[in-house]
Amino acid sequence: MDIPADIPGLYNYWIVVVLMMVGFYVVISRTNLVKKIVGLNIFQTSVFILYISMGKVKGGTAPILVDHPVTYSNPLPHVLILTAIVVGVATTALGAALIVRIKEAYGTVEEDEIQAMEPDE
Amino acid sequence: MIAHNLPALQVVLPLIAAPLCLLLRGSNWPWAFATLVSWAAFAISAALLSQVLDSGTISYAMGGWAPPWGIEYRVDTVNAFVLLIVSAIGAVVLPYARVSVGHEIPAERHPAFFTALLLSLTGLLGVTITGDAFNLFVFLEISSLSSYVLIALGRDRRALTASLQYLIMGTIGATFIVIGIGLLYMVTGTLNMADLAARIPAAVDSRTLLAAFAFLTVGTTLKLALFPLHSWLPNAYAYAPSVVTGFLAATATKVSVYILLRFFFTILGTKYTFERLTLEQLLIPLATVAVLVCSTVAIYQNDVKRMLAYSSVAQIGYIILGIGFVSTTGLTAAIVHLFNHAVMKGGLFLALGCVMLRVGSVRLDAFEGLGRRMPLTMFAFVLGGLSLIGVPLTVGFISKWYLVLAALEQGSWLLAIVVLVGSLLAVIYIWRVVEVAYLRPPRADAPPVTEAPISMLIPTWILIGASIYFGIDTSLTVGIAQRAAESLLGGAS
Amino acid sequence: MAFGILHLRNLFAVVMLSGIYSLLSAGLFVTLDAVDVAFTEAAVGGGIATMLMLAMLSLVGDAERTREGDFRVVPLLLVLATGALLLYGTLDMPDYGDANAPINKHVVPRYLEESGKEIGVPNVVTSVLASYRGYDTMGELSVIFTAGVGVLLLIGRFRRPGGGK
Amino acid sequence: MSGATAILLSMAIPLAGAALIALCGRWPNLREGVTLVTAALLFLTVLSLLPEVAAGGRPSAKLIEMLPGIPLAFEVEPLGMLFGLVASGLWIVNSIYSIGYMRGNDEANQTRFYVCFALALASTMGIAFAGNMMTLFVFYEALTLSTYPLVTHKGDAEARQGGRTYLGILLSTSIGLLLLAILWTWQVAGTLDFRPGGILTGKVSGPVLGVLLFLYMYGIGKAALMPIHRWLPAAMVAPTPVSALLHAVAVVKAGVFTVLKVVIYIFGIDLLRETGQSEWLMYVAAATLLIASLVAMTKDNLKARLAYSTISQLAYIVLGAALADSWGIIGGAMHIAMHAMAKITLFFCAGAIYTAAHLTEISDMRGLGRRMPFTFGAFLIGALSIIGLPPFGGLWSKWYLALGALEAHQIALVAVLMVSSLLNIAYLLPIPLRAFFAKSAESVSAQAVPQQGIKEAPLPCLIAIGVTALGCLVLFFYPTPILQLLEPLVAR
Amino acid sequence: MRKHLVLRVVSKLLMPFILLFALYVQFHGDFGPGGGFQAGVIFGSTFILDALVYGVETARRVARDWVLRLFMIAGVLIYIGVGYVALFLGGPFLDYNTLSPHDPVHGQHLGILLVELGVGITVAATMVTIFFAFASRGRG
Repeated sequence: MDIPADIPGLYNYWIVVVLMMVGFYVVISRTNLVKKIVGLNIFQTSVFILYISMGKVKGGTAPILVDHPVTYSNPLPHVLILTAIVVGVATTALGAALIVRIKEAYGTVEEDEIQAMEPDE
Repeated sequence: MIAHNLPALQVVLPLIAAPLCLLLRGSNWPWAFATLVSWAAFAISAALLSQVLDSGTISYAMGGWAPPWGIEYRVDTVNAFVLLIVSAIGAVVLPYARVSVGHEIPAERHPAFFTALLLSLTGLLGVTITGDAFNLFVFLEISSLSSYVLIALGRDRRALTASLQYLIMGTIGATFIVIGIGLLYMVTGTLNMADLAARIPAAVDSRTLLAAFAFLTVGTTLKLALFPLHSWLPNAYAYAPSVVTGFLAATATKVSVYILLRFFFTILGTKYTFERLTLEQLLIPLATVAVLVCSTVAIYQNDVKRMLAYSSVAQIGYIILGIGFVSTTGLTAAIVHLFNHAVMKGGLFLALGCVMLRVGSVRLDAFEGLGRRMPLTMFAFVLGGLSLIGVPLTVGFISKWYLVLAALEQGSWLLAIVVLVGSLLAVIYIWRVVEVAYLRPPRADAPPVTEAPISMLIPTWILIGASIYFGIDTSLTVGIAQRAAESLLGGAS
Repeated sequence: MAFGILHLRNLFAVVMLSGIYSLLSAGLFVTLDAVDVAFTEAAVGGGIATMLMLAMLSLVGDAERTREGDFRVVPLLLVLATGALLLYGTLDMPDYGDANAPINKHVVPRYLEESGKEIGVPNVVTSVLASYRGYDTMGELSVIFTAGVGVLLLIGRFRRPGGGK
Repeated sequence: MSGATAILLSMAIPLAGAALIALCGRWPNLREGVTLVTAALLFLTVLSLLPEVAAGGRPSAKLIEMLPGIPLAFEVEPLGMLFGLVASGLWIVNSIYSIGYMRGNDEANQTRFYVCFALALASTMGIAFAGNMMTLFVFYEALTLSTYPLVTHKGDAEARQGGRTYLGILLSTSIGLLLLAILWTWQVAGTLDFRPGGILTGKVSGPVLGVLLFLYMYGIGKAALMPIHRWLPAAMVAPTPVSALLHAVAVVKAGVFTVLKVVIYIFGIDLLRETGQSEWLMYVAAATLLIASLVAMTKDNLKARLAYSTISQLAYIVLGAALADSWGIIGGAMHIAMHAMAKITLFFCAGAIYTAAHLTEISDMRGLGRRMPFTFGAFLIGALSIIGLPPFGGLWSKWYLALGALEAHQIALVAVLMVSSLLNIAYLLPIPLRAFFAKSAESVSAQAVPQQGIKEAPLPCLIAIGVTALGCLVLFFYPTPILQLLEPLVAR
Repeated sequence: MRKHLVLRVVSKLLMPFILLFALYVQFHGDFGPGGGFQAGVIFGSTFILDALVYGVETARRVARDWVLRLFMIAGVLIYIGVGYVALFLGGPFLDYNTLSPHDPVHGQHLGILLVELGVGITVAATMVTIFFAFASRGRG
């Protein structure tokens, strides 16, 4: 497979990928529920960055119309991400609430300890 | 005015109902309100379906902005049918909810509970009807978030962990879907499904598209709990309140399957998905394993709800199998099984809800002697079980018939046998329950148990009755499913 | 810094880090001309989310128990696979900031050129958000609402006698 | 009454009966009255079809399209006519008998018993009159499920176990093999209708045909071909009337009936004979026939012995089908009636003995004949008819089967028939003979059950026994109607 | 919290400005960055700040549960309501042009203003509600 000549053109995406991997790893590897949620945050945020970077236009400015014509960055990803951010925080809030309940019910937020408490699963 | 705004109303009616529902006091008003709304939604979806069958695909531009700039609602045979399934289940489950919820949820939370239920109905409908990829994600989140909450409301504390597990898995899935959508957008510069479908062939060689495809597939299969990504489902279903289990089991996974169909056939296209990537080579083995393994696991469950949950995973295997055949018969089988499974599983879970209400447990030993003490409930359960097994004159049989037929068409004997073996395994786990219920005398110390209230029996029997009726007169379901299947295969670029 | 989150044991610090992290990404967004997003990320991600986390921590305690064998292989492989896939995907992506990428050519121009006439709101983001894709925003609002209802249901207080916890 | 209505009634009547019985559960007399009336009505309805069918008519009825191209449809042809007559006719007798039996042993859940019985009969009629394979399959499964509660009637551990075996074998064979075979047939032939001469001619050939036949023969578990016969002895835990009507007549005959239907109307005898693909079936059937008889000799439990004898007798019919020539078919079809009449007599007697003396083991029955001469007399008649001695009906069917074997130049099979008849003598005759002439059990062994005060079984039982025993005799003198009825089956 | 005099004074001083800023963001969203979400969040944060400084119960007396819930609902209703109005004025759902038939642009302005308002209200109310839910959870 042919690697495009100008790798630098992509570095931004690659940062995203790395961040994403870290977040994802935190989510699926950590047994501490709080950390899982934080991991989810990172995971999602990195996706936001992915979107935003794809919307960037070289030499563009924020998409707020001004009289003298300039090039604007792509506003659509921004919109999508505004939505996504909110969805993200909503999820976080719910997750947090659940964790609180779990803490009350089990007295711990460590996944394996909880499983240890439930024999028949 | 109403007539041509139906697509919007289908979703925004329950949507606006949700906050209103929260305003109501007491527990009967919210319930009554939600029930009425669900019936309205059902009526709308029925009207939509007939419109589509008469006059083809309906397109509705939100905010009057023509697609692809605005968000489009696009109703064709496929999602009209799914809409009908979802709203029908909703309309049946809500009347049932009053007693069951009253029994399982603290009274002061009822308004909020029904709000959440309406929201998740809204979300599912929105996902199904929308013609815009990102809008799909938004509504997916509405339905997911509300269902996390609903599941967490189960009385067992394990409901909480189950719900969180679902939340994490679901969010990962959703995020994957977002990534996929983003990549698609990156390749094509549009979010409108039809537009995507039109512009993707230009980019079939792009690796980005491949990545997008992979993310979408993984994300969706997570949502629909295809083996081996099903780990969240059994607990979630087992510990959720009965009503929720009945509702979600019958609808949520179906909608996810629909998303899969959309992405595979409409957006990416049969050519790309199956001829270029030959995805069926991945799907069919997974589906086979799902059917065999999960049916076997189901046999060893002592909590009947979990048992049925596992069987759900197996049933999803059947559906995916049907999709994997990539033939009209196969797709027909898959789509008709969407409906059939929704009906029978819904009925079964509702029956379990009755048991839960009266006996307070759905563990196997709690069923001793129920055949005599709750005859109507248990008979409903038996019929549903027979349908699950695939005995003739039940919907289960119809699905099996088309699945095996599709398998034979492809000359794949093995798969045909797998399907049949699957139903034999179903015989075992269903009969475990039946034997206990009918051939074991109730314990001496067992508390007296009476038949479930009529308000719960009627919905249960509506679903069970449907699962018999549509097993005898299949012209409607199979007819629609066939049209849907053809449109999917034909519509594929 | 994300790695820090991975390794820190003190959840308080973890949360703080994640807060700072999202503030940083907000900064990044500004450089990417996404002022609105930056604004929101700062307020929501950096502010609210962090605050929620702290509130939660005050309830669940903030020490993650140290354990051996913290390093998991299977997840790592999974993650690497995902990352590799994504990297592979990026290879064919249009260059960063390329004005001729399809996304900048197909749908968007209409927004940039017409929205002034059609909507008359200078901030294109706003007009797209609230009008062209207003329906998405409505859905998003519903998501918030759902979350609100959900949290109420889970840990909210209800004034009815015997209500709440 | 037109043919169509009669057909539909023949299923509606038992169903309605079931509903009524369920309603009348509280008043036993009324309930059993309903049962009898239902049975009588059913028989008359079926009988009303006879003239038309005998005249070569094929009354048919059609319910809705179940699947595109596969309706739930019914058509009465001679075989079904015969089967229907036998089943519905014997139901009357059996109902009379079960009244005596169930009360004599005051069994529990009698209402459920009668309801399921009616349901089972409805399914049997459906099988008898089915117009295509799908319809037959539907009612085949319905019969399995409706008899399950009867098998597990007692509800104790043994009954549960028996029920498992019963359901396990019957369902797994029918879903696993039969359904597959049906689907395959549908796929290659594009139809499932029963057509004279078969629907597979020219569609499939060679070994494939053999495989398909295999799927069918072992899919039809009710025919109890070895090695899938285990369910029949297992089903003997049921109350005797069930064993008598269902597991000597309705269910097992439904099995062999299906076999005949498949051979005649799906494959077509000509096709089978020409391709010779049914040869293996002859040997399997012959083997079953002999082995089952041998096993029967080892059984001391009366019902078990009868069960195995049933298995071997069913093999006769399958054999007739496998011969795939006119005499074979005729003999097989005829054997349905003959064996039904004889075997039900035997089971009735077994039940009567159990009711009167609570004896199940043959060794305990020595000398019992002097206490219950009537019962054992009837038993003797039944036994002779099974063996195939004049002046009893069994002779004819065996005679035609032998003819069939000769026509097919299968001398070996003729020998098998002879041998098995000898075996029949060996395991059936001693029972009544010992009962009459041997010294009574307790005079031989002290711990045996005392036979003092044992009287004949309740009157209803005796009536039933008398009727069927007489039937065996009648069938000997008037076999011709059956012959005429069956002629068209093999008309070229 | 009783002791930190500085904190209390400062926050007291800050709060009005924060609120003002929130309103600015809310209504200036058309021209500069900002809009309902950001405004809502900021608006909500003032209450959260208040709660942090003076304790949740005090804050709760300022913003009662039922008031919050009412606002939460109201915001959503406003947004969807606009959609319905458009529907009843004969346009498709959420078509702001119908809000003032003669001058679509004005209609758009109106629509956006309203929905942003709805967003702002709901977001603020929800944020505060969620925070209170957490904060008062510990105190049972």
